[in-house]
Amino acid sequence: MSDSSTLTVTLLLFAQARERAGRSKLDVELPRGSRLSDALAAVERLHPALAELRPHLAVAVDRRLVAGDQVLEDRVEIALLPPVSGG
Amino acid sequence: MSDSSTLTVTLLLFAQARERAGRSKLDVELPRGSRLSDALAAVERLHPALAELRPHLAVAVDRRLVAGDQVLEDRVEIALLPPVSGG
Amino acid sequence: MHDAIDVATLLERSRRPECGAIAVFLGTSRDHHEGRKVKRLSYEAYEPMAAAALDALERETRGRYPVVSCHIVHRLGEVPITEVSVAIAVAAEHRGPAFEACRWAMDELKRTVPIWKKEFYAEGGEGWVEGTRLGP
Amino acid sequence: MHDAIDVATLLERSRRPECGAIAVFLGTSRDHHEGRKVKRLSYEAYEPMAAAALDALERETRGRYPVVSCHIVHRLGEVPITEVSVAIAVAAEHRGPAFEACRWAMDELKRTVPIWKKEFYAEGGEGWVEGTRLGP
Repeated sequence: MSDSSTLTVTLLLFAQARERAGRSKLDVELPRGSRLSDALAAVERLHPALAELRPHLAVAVDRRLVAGDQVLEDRVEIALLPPVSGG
Repeated sequence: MSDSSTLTVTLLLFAQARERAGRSKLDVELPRGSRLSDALAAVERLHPALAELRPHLAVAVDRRLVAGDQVLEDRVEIALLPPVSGG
Repeated sequence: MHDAIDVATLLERSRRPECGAIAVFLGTSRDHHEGRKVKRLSYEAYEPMAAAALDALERETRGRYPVVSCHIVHRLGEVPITEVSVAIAVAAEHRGPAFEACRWAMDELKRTVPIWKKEFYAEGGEGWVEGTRLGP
Repeated sequence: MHDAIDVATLLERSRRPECGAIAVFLGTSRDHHEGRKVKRLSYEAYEPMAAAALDALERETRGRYPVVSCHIVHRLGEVPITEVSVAIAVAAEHRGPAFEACRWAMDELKRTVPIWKKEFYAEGGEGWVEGTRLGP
């Protein structure tokens, strides 16, 4: 549990992002008021190999694709989505 | 069997042609040297209800569509083919 | 050609290691036509000529499009509402040609194969579906 | 989404009295890609988002084209060569819209659904298939 001055978000990593990080999921604790870009910067500090992929990623918050740099709620799920290739 | 001065052709009737004639097949004996148009005229004399359909029919001789008014060989199979609607 | 079409077998025959796409068309007996309720449908063919025309159409489809296989089956006789009257399966490396070839083959079938469809109407009466004159 | 796709059931669900046409697309695992021999293929998804995206795509296809039904299934995990990775079945009164809707849905699926394909090459090595960036 995060105390009142922090929030915790879950990051989900898929495909190349998962392989570069060597994991599919991690929780990150951030100061309250943090934005999406802060969460992405935090995960890149932990897994620098992700940085190169960043320009190609789409990002979903709670399963919805987002474009802007929104302020994060506690407990949201942030997914890093490489270019898709289903079919 | 036709003697040497005549030939016999088989006419096959499909769909509307079959229904108008009330039969699916008939043999017609014609003088040697007769043409396709003679065979069609002969079947229309026997089954006048076919005449109205004539402009809409395609004709196959031995399962091959024909355009011209060819001289008939003995024993060929002439098919009267209304507009098709498979599928 | 008088039995129900075995679509599963048609699809099995279309699965190939070198192909990434199978486009399939199924024509099914529909319960209405031009505003009239149809209670049954029946197909008649000049069978040997229709079989040869379907074979030729399979070959021509393969020649005209970059596809690996094309299988076409048409059912004759009565085809109950919702059942399959015609099935076309085209397998190809890529989906674009598979779709295009499948659609072309179906359009061509309606234009070139000596098969006739008759409808029997719910309110009574029957009629041959208006078709296309075969051209040599 | 991890089992073999049951195409027969998909087709059964697409048969409707008011429909005369079912257009179907099957994507199958292909043994080569851009000149390299592929020995196996595996799909990964953000499963809840992919399931929602496929549902939305079915609805959008029905909204955009005059079709009666659209069913889409995607398989995940390893899909052996020649087996079906994705199936789309579109039923409609007429074949034109069925073909168009089926093709559109497949193009859209490749663009909008969070699924990733990985190839394992016969000569060794592996790679994620180059894809399309999702847009919000």
